[in-house]
Formats: sequence, structure tokens, C-alpha cells
Amino acid sequence: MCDHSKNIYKPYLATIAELRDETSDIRSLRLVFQDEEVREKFTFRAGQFAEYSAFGAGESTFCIASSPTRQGYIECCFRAVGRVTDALRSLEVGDTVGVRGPYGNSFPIEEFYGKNLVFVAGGIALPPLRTVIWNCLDLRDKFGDITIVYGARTEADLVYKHELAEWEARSDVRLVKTVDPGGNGPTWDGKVGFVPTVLEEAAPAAANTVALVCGPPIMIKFTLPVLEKLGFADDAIYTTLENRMKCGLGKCGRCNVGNVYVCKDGPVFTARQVKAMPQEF
Amino acid sequence: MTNTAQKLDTIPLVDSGYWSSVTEAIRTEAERLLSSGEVTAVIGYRAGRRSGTALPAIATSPEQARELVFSPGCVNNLALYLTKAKKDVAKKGKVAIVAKGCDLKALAGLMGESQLKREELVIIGVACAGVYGASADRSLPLSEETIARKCRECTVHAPEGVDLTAGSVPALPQLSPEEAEELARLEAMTPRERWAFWTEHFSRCVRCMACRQVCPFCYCEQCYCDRNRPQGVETSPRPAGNTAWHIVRGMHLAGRCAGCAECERACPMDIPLNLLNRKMAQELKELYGHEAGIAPKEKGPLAEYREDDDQSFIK
Amino acid sequence: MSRIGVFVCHCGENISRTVDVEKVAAAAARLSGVAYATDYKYMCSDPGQGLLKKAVAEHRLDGIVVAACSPRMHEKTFRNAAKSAGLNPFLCEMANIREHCSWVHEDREEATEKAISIVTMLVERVKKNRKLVPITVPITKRSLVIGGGIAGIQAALDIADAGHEVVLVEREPSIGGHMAQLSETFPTLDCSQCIMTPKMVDVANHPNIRLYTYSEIENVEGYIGNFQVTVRKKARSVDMDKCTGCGVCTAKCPQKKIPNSFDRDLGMRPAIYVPFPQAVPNTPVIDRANCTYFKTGKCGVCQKVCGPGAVDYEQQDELVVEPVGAIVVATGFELYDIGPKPAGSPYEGYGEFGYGTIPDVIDGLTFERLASASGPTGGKIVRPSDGKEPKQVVFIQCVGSRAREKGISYCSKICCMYTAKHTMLYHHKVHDGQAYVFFMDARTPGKNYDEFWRRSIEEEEAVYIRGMVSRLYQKGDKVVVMGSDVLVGVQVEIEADLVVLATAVQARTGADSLAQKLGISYDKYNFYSEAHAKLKPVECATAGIYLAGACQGPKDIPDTVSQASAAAAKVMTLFAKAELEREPIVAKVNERNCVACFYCKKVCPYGAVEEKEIRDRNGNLIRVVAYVNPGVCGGCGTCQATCPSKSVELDGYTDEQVIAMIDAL
Amino acid sequence: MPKMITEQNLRALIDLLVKEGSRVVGPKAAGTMTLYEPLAAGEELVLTELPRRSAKEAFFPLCETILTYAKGEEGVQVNDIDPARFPETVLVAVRPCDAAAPGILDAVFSWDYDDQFYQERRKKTAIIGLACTKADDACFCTAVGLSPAETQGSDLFLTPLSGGGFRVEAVTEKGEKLLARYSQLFGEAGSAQPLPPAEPGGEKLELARIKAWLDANFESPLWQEIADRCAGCGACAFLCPACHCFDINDEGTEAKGARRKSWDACGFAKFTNHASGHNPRDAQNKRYRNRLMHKFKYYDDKFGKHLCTGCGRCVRACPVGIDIKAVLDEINSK
Amino acid sequence: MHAEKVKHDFEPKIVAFVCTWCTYAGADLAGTSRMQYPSNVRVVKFPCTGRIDPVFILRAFQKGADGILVSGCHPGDCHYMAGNFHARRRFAAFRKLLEFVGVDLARLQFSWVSAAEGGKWVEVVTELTERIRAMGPLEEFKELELEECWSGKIDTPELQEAYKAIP
Repeated sequence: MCDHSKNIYKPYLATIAELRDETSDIRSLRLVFQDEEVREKFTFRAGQFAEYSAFGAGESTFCIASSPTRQGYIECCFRAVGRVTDALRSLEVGDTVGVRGPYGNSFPIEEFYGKNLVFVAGGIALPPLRTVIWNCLDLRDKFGDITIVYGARTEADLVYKHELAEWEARSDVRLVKTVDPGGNGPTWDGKVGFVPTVLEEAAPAAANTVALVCGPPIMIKFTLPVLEKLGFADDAIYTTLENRMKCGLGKCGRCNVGNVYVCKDGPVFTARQVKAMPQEF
Repeated sequence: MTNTAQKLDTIPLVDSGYWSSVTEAIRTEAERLLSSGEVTAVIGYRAGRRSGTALPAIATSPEQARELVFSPGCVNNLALYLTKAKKDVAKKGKVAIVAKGCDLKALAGLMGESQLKREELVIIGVACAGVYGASADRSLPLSEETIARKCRECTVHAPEGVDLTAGSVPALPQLSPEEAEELARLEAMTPRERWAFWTEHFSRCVRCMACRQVCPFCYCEQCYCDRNRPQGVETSPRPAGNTAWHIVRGMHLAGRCAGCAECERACPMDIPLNLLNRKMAQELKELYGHEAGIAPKEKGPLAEYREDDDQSFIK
Repeated sequence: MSRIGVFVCHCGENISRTVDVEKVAAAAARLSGVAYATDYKYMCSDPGQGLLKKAVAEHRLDGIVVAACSPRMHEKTFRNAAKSAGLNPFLCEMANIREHCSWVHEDREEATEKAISIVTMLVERVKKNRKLVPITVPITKRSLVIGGGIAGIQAALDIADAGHEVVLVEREPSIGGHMAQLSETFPTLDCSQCIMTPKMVDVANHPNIRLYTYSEIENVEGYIGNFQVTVRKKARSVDMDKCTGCGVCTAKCPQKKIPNSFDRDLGMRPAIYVPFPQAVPNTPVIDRANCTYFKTGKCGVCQKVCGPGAVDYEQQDELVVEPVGAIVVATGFELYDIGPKPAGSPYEGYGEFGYGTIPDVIDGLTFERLASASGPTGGKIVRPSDGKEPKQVVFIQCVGSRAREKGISYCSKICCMYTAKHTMLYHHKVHDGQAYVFFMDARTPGKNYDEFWRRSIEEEEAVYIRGMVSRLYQKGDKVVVMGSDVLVGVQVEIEADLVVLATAVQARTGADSLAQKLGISYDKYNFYSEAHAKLKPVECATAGIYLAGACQGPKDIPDTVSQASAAAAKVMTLFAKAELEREPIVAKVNERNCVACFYCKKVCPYGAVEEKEIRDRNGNLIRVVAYVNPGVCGGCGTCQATCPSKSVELDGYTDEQVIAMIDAL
Repeated sequence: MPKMITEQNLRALIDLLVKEGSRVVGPKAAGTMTLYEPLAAGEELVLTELPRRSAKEAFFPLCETILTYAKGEEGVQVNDIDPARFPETVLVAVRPCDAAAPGILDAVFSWDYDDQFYQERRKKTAIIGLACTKADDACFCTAVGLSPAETQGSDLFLTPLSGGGFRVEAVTEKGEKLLARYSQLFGEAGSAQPLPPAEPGGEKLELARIKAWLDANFESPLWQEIADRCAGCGACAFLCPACHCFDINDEGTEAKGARRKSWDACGFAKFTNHASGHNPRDAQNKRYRNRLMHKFKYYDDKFGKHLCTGCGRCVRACPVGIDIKAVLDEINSK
Repeated sequence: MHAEKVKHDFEPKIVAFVCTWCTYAGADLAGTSRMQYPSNVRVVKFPCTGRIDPVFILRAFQKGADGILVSGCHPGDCHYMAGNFHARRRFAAFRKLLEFVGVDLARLQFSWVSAAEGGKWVEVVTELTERIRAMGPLEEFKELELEECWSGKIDTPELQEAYKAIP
């Protein structure tokens, strides 16, 4: 999508239109491209990622967290843990960031038409699914039942809290939210337990259903057997991988898992594909 | 060969019997240590594929011990394999290490910095005649032409404070101190000339970090120069960052460097890095009487002070 | 960190006269990350601070730079203002554009440019500032006093009277120190014992004082508020609980010919002894080195005669650990050994004065024992050699003191006064005797001191000769003293019956090793160093340790007692708070990156770095890392500059903050 | 009719090219080494030695600025670097092992996204190859399917002649053009015989067999065995003509600075380290495995080529004596 | 009273790394005493000279400083007892290293300035500024900043342009 005819490493400039602190160290940014032409032409698919730069600190890779159905802006969500994310977090509304992308493959949304969807996410890994969730909710009549199982360590660690409330309020979405034992406050109205356990309890039917799973490696590790037990085939389970990237273009040699370049062959993979890779991620 | 008028500097410094006797002594001891279970591994050298080369080897069985060698190609300072950054090698349990005199200084330095404990180590010292220089033609024997620059000024041919000395030091001729001469040549230059000398070298630096990675003292988990918050030293291989990197490294090693010159040997761009370390060693000796030695030091010259230290440079 | 407010102060006209403050504020407003910038006439005034607080709220500021005077002037003011505006005070910095700019430059353009650049640097710094929280350290409200001389006794009594427990440790079998050895004291000539012994008894009876005599400090760990002191109670061979102090054992001990050091070896004592009759505690101790039983295994008389069965030959040294929050060091002094240069001493001896070879050459403290009513002669002044009353006594001042060539350049402070006192005591006891004093200068600052000194000359007929003694030798039963009177310009020769040397006061032998245990610093004479010569004269640089008396430098009794009370007051001040609060400018270790080379530990002036073991859940040692005790860390940052991997970082002066400033140059 | 050029004319050709404004890069003395560097004159050309660093930096420099930025009152201004303005370049006296590399790297630099920094230089560079007549015991080009006389990769190829001078072969159209344009410097080859090509020693490798082993041995004790010795530096990667991993960094402050792309090495411990601390290749065995796999399996899987030309630079440079040829021999024999 | 202000062609950038207890206070004293000195100096405050890392000096040179002053408490006066003693050794060594690499040590001044020595601060800063002004800009590090691969020469016109584009 980028006009790469000259310099594929040159980012578009975007202005921070809104920012929101999801947790004490996780922030969401809504970015609007400064160039009008780019603003109109920039399209992406759910699951794709971009390289975001804070000038002076460098670039960092996150998924585009907003839905392709919502145009005129993109959103991202990140935890401030390194040089670039710290710098991005220090920016204010009106400040400029660089954006390169969109890169990578995406969720085959069209293939999900007519199917039930189960989203399973943990902690800061909701953003890659949030883009799909909104994408599907915006085309609600094309899908069957939609179930979202989302958990975090504590109540405070849940991201997109306002949207959780919105989904909870909708009758056409089933939201199961949970926190790890001990992470619940006095007013917590969700479940208490680890995501795989809660998923098992929620027991979405596997027939004609696709599961989209995103979370920390440990959550994925325990979630896949649960899905299997519930009857999901490896081809019906999608996840995203996040490896360290620099170029996002399949050149710099960092993100490969075996011969798979996450930046180009991914980041979206089915469980079958993930199982076929060397276990080095 | 019919050529009898062999050039003086290509005459072998020692006869080949010397190398085989050291090799045999190392093998015997390594075999004994491993078969008695006294150590779990012996860090030594074995022959490489190419003639005249040797490479670090970690023998964990008596059979492997029989493959250990000592030859002029045994250039590495094996102390590297005991430091934290490479801690996988020194697996659990006591290990033995083959050490030349120069390597012993590094071991002593590491003991002084709480990285090693003498009692957890069996040191097989080598009565060392010298090793090849980085650019030596390894098809030739060890001679004045092929010997490493550091070996020309070696003062520790015979190891001290070791558990066993392999071989005995043969009679060796006095060699001219090339490195000292080079240092003196640089010192005699104007600052601008020295700047030109060093920046030419540093501009070739590719930041492969071989100097750091082979240095027994660069055992930090997180190198200062890899940090990015803040980025004290630029990481990209440009003259500016390269110069900063080598200056910072020189400073971090000042008073610690044991003078093994591995950095210089490892440098694929032939930067004479040991000159920096040697210069600092010389200055610290002049200023504070410090010298890297075979006995571990409690503090080191830049971690202690005297109230009457020189301050003629301070206004 | 990027909603920074910049407040440029005019300081009346102090800044605005040479710095274009509006231009500075405007330039600051353009800096990235600055959300608000303004200038104001007096930022430190109430309305100025109000402006700051209001801006914090209105502009959601998360950092403040006040461009005004030196931070040494108003940093606290503005940090407090920031705090009351709900901001962490450490997110507020001052840009010094007065002392470092407007007051030192005249050119308006240059000064304005410099002010902008200073503000820019500080803005970049503030972006990297972190929220810091003051450190609180719990305090153990007990104190340790080391030394049971007058300094230690005074400090212990003061602290104990304030209601805090005191552990008083004395090396000798009895407390009392040098003052207990003195006869009378200048300038009032009170009997030393008379004023001292009641205090000693008070110590013994005080419910808040735990007294360890015949004990030494073995080890000190911890830091202000939280020291763990190990005391070695040396084996007394007498059970203190059982002993009634009846004195039978000392009376019956067959070994009686041991010189009594309390009496400067003039008198003798038995192998089981109390050093002097008024000793506290009045419990004997067996001098094992001289006891026949300990030497040969035969004798055992004392054990047999002891009714309560208190004598215990099997007694061992005992180690007691005492937790305390503060330490008063009052270890006193000793006298310069004036004999031939002793092996290992840094000082040259005074062999030429015959001390140790001529029996009738004695030092001042020996003279005190001679003059003391409770001394070996019952207060009668006699010559050690033949017990005759000396008719001509020569006193020589400044022996050892102010003698740079012999190794000591300081003045021992008390000798002028005690020599004057000696001449008086002598004259009172030997009415027909004549005292001569060789002196360099008479130093008599102190209340009633000069009057006292003059009295010794004018009323007590002491002859003062200004000059030094050049030679001294035995001639028959006389000691010939040859010197010069520099005032008159003649050579003087006196055939003396007794010569008394006013020897220098020096630090206790072993003062350095105790200092190392305590982690306090000392000067080249081994006197302990105060934190500041004028403003912190009783504190050590090591927090929680205080000095009293002559261990810090030569002192007379009034000064010693004053300082002891001052040290006690410092301890009480510390104990008055529930917890100790400290500025959080301390070093912290990044345990993930620390490789345990311990260079930080090697350079830390405070001994604040410890080795910390990291263990897994099963208790297996994974690795060792450095740990900086925030209670001990002084915040100098030497560790960080030394650490190769920068795994230790000084809060408030992190590399990020410094490099941000440099990059903003 | 085969052409030839004398050494003198070869140097004259360089002088001429430089004069016409081309950049000429060739082996040049640099202290104790020879390096591919821009030549100011033909006399600087060194013909006797294999340069220490490969020729890849003519296309893919050690470090290059990819953009600069400055923050002004109106926000951030990004200043592009226009690859279209890169100079026309002639790479001269390039050994076959170096000349082969661009042909391998083209694939990755044009895979979906054209890296114009590489492509533009590639397009504007003519390569004059030079056959090797001597090899040392680190050379193993023949073992990986190349040869000291391999013309592939060069536009013009020079083979030293026994009587001095070089036989000249135009391999590509670019080469033909060069030949035509500077025809005055080239003569007829006549009967002069080329010097025999060098003969690098060592066992031949069956690359397909090696790949098959790699396909099956993601887990193998071999990786640990090598990693035990590996010091984790990047000397091998940085000297390699085919290694192409890179890093992108911003240098400067928030207000102004440059974004730079520079060589990186998969052997570095922090190469794949996430900011969170998670590192997929957290041990040296995984990193060495990736290096070898990337060269002989992954790249093959993706692009049908292997990332090795047998130049032997990594063998010579490795400070701990890791010898990729010995490793391949071992795999080959399994 | 004051001499007419002279305009110089070159105004050097001088950075002073000082400890807060002595030299910073000494500079404050110079201010309260209204002493005058060149405005070139920029002060970076540290708790103690012991905190000053040689990297800071290097970094300052790289970022455009033409002269650097490091100043702290006189020996024996250190607020932290020994920080300046450690600093003294560290910088005695570091200056030798810089000199060996080719930095003219006239650009790097060390001094002890106590809180009472406002006059000495003025003297040290003035002297250093004038010396550096006479020496001219420190070109060495500035040249390096602009160089890129191939033995340090700015290799291509577009690169030269790129550097020009960095304001």
C-alpha cells in the first residue's frame, strides 16, 4: 500500500489525534495521516501490522488495532517497555509519528462469512483481535455467533475496558471476561480464572466455528489443547506471531521462524502452520 | 630444501620436539583429570582443519583428552570460556583449563573481579615458547617472522601458580619489542597525527564486536555500548560511533586488561587495539605502579586511590 | 514525560535586567515537550508559586522547569510547590539563570542565549526524570556508646536519661578512663575522683544502661537506625552475677608483684584485681598472663577463698549481638610514648629525654598518680627512683606535640594547663620545692584558664623558661636539664630531682581498626574525622555514628563533656522521629544486568554495597549480585561511573538524564 | 574474437572512468589489508590479494542513512534520500566468489518490496570480474558449486594471461557495452594462454545432501558443540559476501537526526531480543543454527539459492577457529 | 569600568561538569559576587565528581563541545569523603587515553574549585574559554559525525546532501 517506488523505509507521517491509557503502561494511539492523499488511499486488512516510528528513538512493530471498516485513521496499542515504545508513549496529541505499512498477511475474513467466531485473547494481545472483532461486528450479519473470551492478570491489566463494556452490552456478542485468581477487585463482575480454563467452561461449539487466539506464549500453549478438546480442527484455529522485526519487509533477517518470515508469511497463522514450524519463537 | 642460507628470521625458534612434549603433558594430565572424575571438562586446544591451525576444544572424556594439542596455532586465550557470557561451557562442576602465561594473567584478573574461584579450577599451565601472529603463514614453523607481536615481549613464558606445568621452557632468543616500538612511534606523533592514525583504523571498524566477544574481561551481560536507554555510544558502524566505542572500551578495560591482545588478534579489520590497552597499562603503571600480574588483586588501580595521588593535571 | 511547564523568573530585575525573560519563555514554549511556558516577576513569591500550581492543574503538566536562581536557593521551595500541586517533587528542576547567568554576564544578547540554552538542557533532563519517593528507614531506638571514659559516661547518661537504652562498652575492667586517673582538674582544682565516681556509679545503677566492661567491639554491621553490633566480652574469669566484690580474692592472691598500669606502673597489684578501689563494676578480673594458675595450672587460691564461688577459670570470651540505631564513639586517647622510637610507631621517640632509661623522668599522667590522694603514694610526691621528695622539679612542655620533625604537628591542647596545674599541686605539697617549666608558648584559651596559668607563676612561684630543652642526663641522683632561655638569651642548666614531660596526646593504638569496623574515616594521626569541621563537628560522615571526646582530637574535660552531650543530643534527635526519612538520591542495582564484579563495592565510600544472593524457589543459589543498601548509600554515584555495564544507577542523576542534557548542548 | 587488456590499460581504464565521473570501486591497499574501496586512480588497484571485506558493500553498505528528520514548528520534516542519484559505478577486479554474491542477494532485496538502495546501486554498477590463479586453504568456492574461473555474476570477466595482461570476456550486455565503449584500451587476445585457475582444496560438498540433513536436523547436538566455542561476534557475517541481515536505528535526538540501516549479525545475542526481554534465539546454539540454516536451507527454500560463495572469509576471520567448511564436511559425511 | 565588549569570530562551546557541593556552589558564589566571565560555559551538575563518567566527556565532545571542564571539591573536602579521589584517578587515566587517541588535552581542563572560590571559578572558566577560542573549533569529532563507510569519506553526493539536511 505504501508508495514504495523510491524508499521503502520511509514512513508516512501521521498525527496523534487521540490517545488513551489502557493501563498504567499500555497506551492506545489514534493516528491520522498528515498527507491527504495517503489518508484516502491507505487501506489495510485485519491482522496486518505496521512499523511505527518515534523520531529519534526508532521504529517498533505493532498490529493495526483498529478495524479496516473504520476509515480515516488507524489505531495502535502498545506497552512501554523499550526505547521506542517509551518515546511513543511520551508523545502527545498533535505530535507526529511515522507509520510504514501495512505489512504482512491478514485474517481471511471472507472465509469466515457464515461461520461462528470465537475470539480468545489474553492481556495486551487483544489489539490484534480487536481489529477483527470490530471488522466482524461492523459486518455483523455475515457471521454467526460471536464469542469473546478475554482475560488478563488483574482487572487493571485489561485493555479497551470501555469497549469490553460495549460488547458486554450488545446482545449479539457473548463476552466472557476473566482475571487470574487474585487479580479481581471488590466490584469485579467477570470470571476469575485463567483464560484456558474459562474458555473450557464457556465451551463454545466447534461446529462451523473458527477460533482466533492471541496471547502470551504460555496462554497459547494451554489454550490450544482446550480448543482441540472442544473439537476445533487445527485449520479452524488462527493466531498471530510477534517476533522482533526491523524492516517488516522480509529483508532484515530477524523475524524468521525456520524458513517462515513472520513479517511476510505472517503474522497470521493457523494452528496447523504454527505446529509445523520449528519451535523457536 | 637445498636452500641453506635460510633467512635469519625464519629459523624455527624451538624444535618440534618441544611442541610434542607439551602436547603429551597436556594430554596425560587431561586424561588423568577426566578419568579420575576430578574435573568434568578440560578446556584446551585441538587441531583445526587447516594446517597450522588450532581451535578451542572442550574435552569431556578421556578419549577427547587424547585429541588435545599444543602448537603455535594455539592462539586463543581460553579464559574466555570461563567467564559469565560463555557460562554454558563451564558446565556444572570443576573444570580444568590450559593456560599460557598471558592467559594466566587474565585468570588472575577474573579472580580479582569475583568471576572465578581458584579452588574451582585446575590450571594446566603451559611452558610457552610463543604462538603465531594473526597474519603469520602457518605453513612455516614458529620463527621470529611468524611469532605474535605480544610474544616478542613475553615475560611469562614459565607459568606460575598453576597446578601443573606442561613442558619446560626452551631457550629462547631475545626478540625486538615491536609493539613497544610502535607505541613509542605513536607517542612521538602530534595529536593530530595520532587522531588521523586512529580514525583511519576506526573508520574501518565494522562493529562485529569480535574484540569484545573474545575479551575475557568483557563479560557484562549487557554491554554499555549495546544499551539504548540512553544510547551512550552510537551503535551504527560509522566513524563517530566506532571511535566512541573503542575509547569507551579502552577505558572500561583500563586497569583490568591482562594484555592477552586477543582483541587485536580477533579484529578482522587489523585494528591495533592492543596498543590502546597497552598504553593504558603503561600509564597506570607509571601513575599508580599497577601491573597486571599472576596474583589476583583486591581492587585494581581505578577502584582504589591514595590521598597523595598525582594531580598535577588538575588546576 | 512531555507536558512540561517552564516558568521563567524575573527575580525582580535581578534576572530580567540582563536576560530577556520573555524571549526565554517564548523559546521554551517552542521546545518539544513543553506544554506551557511563562515568565513572572517573582516565581518564589506566593503568587508565583500559585501560578505554578495553577498551571500544573490547567495544563496537566508532568514536569516543571523553573528558570530562576540557583537550585541551592529554591529547589526545595519549588519542589514543595510541585508537590502541593500533586506532582512528584522530583519532576521539578531549576534552571539557574541568575547566579550562573544574569549576574555574571552583561551582554543581554549573550545572556539571553545562554539562558535559553540552560533552560533547554533542563527541559531535556526533566523529560527523563523519574518519580522518586523519599526513603524511610526504621530506627532501633537503642544506642551504643564505645568507651567508658568521661565522654562515654556523659553521652550514655544523657541518652539514658532521655529514656533510651544505651549499651556502654569499655575495654578495661572498669569504666572511668583517664579522668579517673587524674588527681585534680584545672582550672578549679576539683578532685577528679570526687566528680567522676558519682557519675560512674550512676552509670552502674541506671536502668537504661547496659554496661559491658572488659569488652571490645568485634564487628559492626548495618547502617543508621539499624546497626548490629557484636561485642566480645572477654573472659573475666569471675562470674559477675555471683561476685559480691568482697575483695578476699585480691587480698589472698599470692602473686602481688604486677605493676599496676592504672597507677602508671608505680604501684603493684595482684593477678586477680580491680584496677582501683572505686572501680565500676567492683568485680575483679584475672590477669591470665600473670596468673600462676593459668601459667602453671597450680595455685587456685582465689577460687578456694571465694565464698560465692564466683571465680571461674573455665570462663570463655562471649560474643553478644546488640541491635542499636546509633553509635557514639568515645574511645579517648593515649599518651605519646616518649621512649626510644617503638617498633611500628609512625612517630620518632624522645630517647634523648631519658624516658624509660632515667627513672626520675616521668610523664604527666604519672605525676597525676603521684599527686593523687588515692594513688600509689597516697598523694605524696616522691621520686620513683628512691622515694625521696623532689626539691627541684623540671616540667617540659610540648614533648611530641607541635614537633613536625618527630611526626606530630598538632598542639595537644591540654598540656599548658595541666603543667600549670602540676606546678601548683607540687607547690601545695612540697612547699620548699621549686618548679621550673620549659615551654614554647602558653596556650590558655578557656574560661578562667589564663587566670589559672598566671596564678601558677604569680602565686605558686613556678619559674617559666621559654625555650626547649636541648639535653638531659643523669648525674648522680640528679637529672641535669640543659636548655636555653630564649627570652633572656642564656643557657640554662638545672639539676633536677624529678623531670615531668608533658607528652603529646595521640589517638588510641588500634583506633584505625575500630574505624574500619565502623566504616568511619580518620585523619593521618588516626583521630576520627567529623563530617564537617564547623557545622557537623560531632557527626561522622557515616550516618548514625557520632563522635565524643579525644578520639576526634585532643580535648580537655569541659570540651569533652560538651561534645559528649552534643553527641547524645544528636542521637536523641534521631530517636525523636518514628522513622528516618532520606532524600531518595541513592543508587539502585539492576539485578538483571549485574555481573557481580563488585567494582561498586570496591569504590563505595559508605560501604553501602552488599553481596546479594539470588535463589530460585527451592533455595538453590542462582547467582550473586550487588545490592545497595538505601539506608547507607550517600548518593555520590561513584559506583555508577565505575560500573562497566552501568548496572547500578543513581536516582536523580541517571545516565539518561545526563546524556539528555549533553545532547541538548 | 577474444579480447585482452594489458594491466597498464586496465589501470588506464580506471583513470578514464574516474575522469568521466563514474565511481570505480576495487581492491585497494588499506594498511595491512586490501579492501574494496573507491579508487581515485588506476594505480591504486591491487590485483594480488583477495580483499578482506567482500564486495557486497558496493550495493549494501556497512551503514547507510535512509532518511533524515528534523522537528520544526510545523511538526516533523522527513528528508528522503533519493536512490536515483546514486552514482554510476564500476566494480573492478572482483573475484568470482564476490561477483556471485549480488546474483544471490537480488532475490531478497526485491522480494515484493524493492529495496531501492540496493537495487539502484545494482542497476548502476558494472562488475568486472577477475579469475583467481591462487587459493589458500580457506577457499572453498569449488565445494559450493562455483569456481575460480566462474564468470557468472560478472559483466566483464578478466582471466590473467601467462604472459601478463588479461583475457577479457563480456558476460552480459552491460559488459559488451563497456567493451565497446572503451574499445581503444582492449586488444586482440591472440595466442596468449590464460594462467591455470586456482585449485581450492577440500572435499566437494553435496549441497542437496546437506540441505536434506538440515531439513531433518533442526535439533542436533552439532549446534551445541559449535556454540560451545562460538564467541558470538559478527566477524563471519560482516565479512561474508552473502550475509545481508541489517538493523535500522535512529541516531540523534527527538529534534533532529538520521535513520540508518547498518549490517547486523544473527550471531549477536540481542539480535532477536524483544524489548520485553523474551528472546526466541536466546542461546548461541540457536543462533549458530539459524546462521547455517539460513545459508543452506531457509534461503534455498525461499529462493532456491544458498547464501555461500565459498570465499572462506569467515573461516579466516573466526577468532575461535569455527570453520564452516569443516562443519559442512561433517554434515556432508552424515 | 568594564572593557568594551569584543566580538569574536568564534565562540566556543564549553561544557562544565561540576559537583554540586563545591564547584557548583563556587559558581553560585561568583554569581552572588557579581563577577563577570564569558558566557560560553554550560554547567551540568552532578552530586560528586565521582559520578562523572568518562563517557559524558566523550559524548560532549561528539555533540559539539569545543572545550570541557571537570571540576569538583579539593581533595579531602569531598562531601562523600572519597568521590573526588576516585574521580582523580579515573580522569588521570582517561585523559591519557584521549591524548593517545589524538585529542588535544588543552581542550580538557580539570580543576578543584571549592564553594568559597568564586574567583577561581571565574579564572578557570575564563582561561579555558579564551584558550579554546584561540585554538578554534574542535574539528576532529565534528568531522567524524559526518562520515560514513568506506574509510570515512563522505562517499556520495546524496549523502552529503543528507547531512546538510540535518540542521
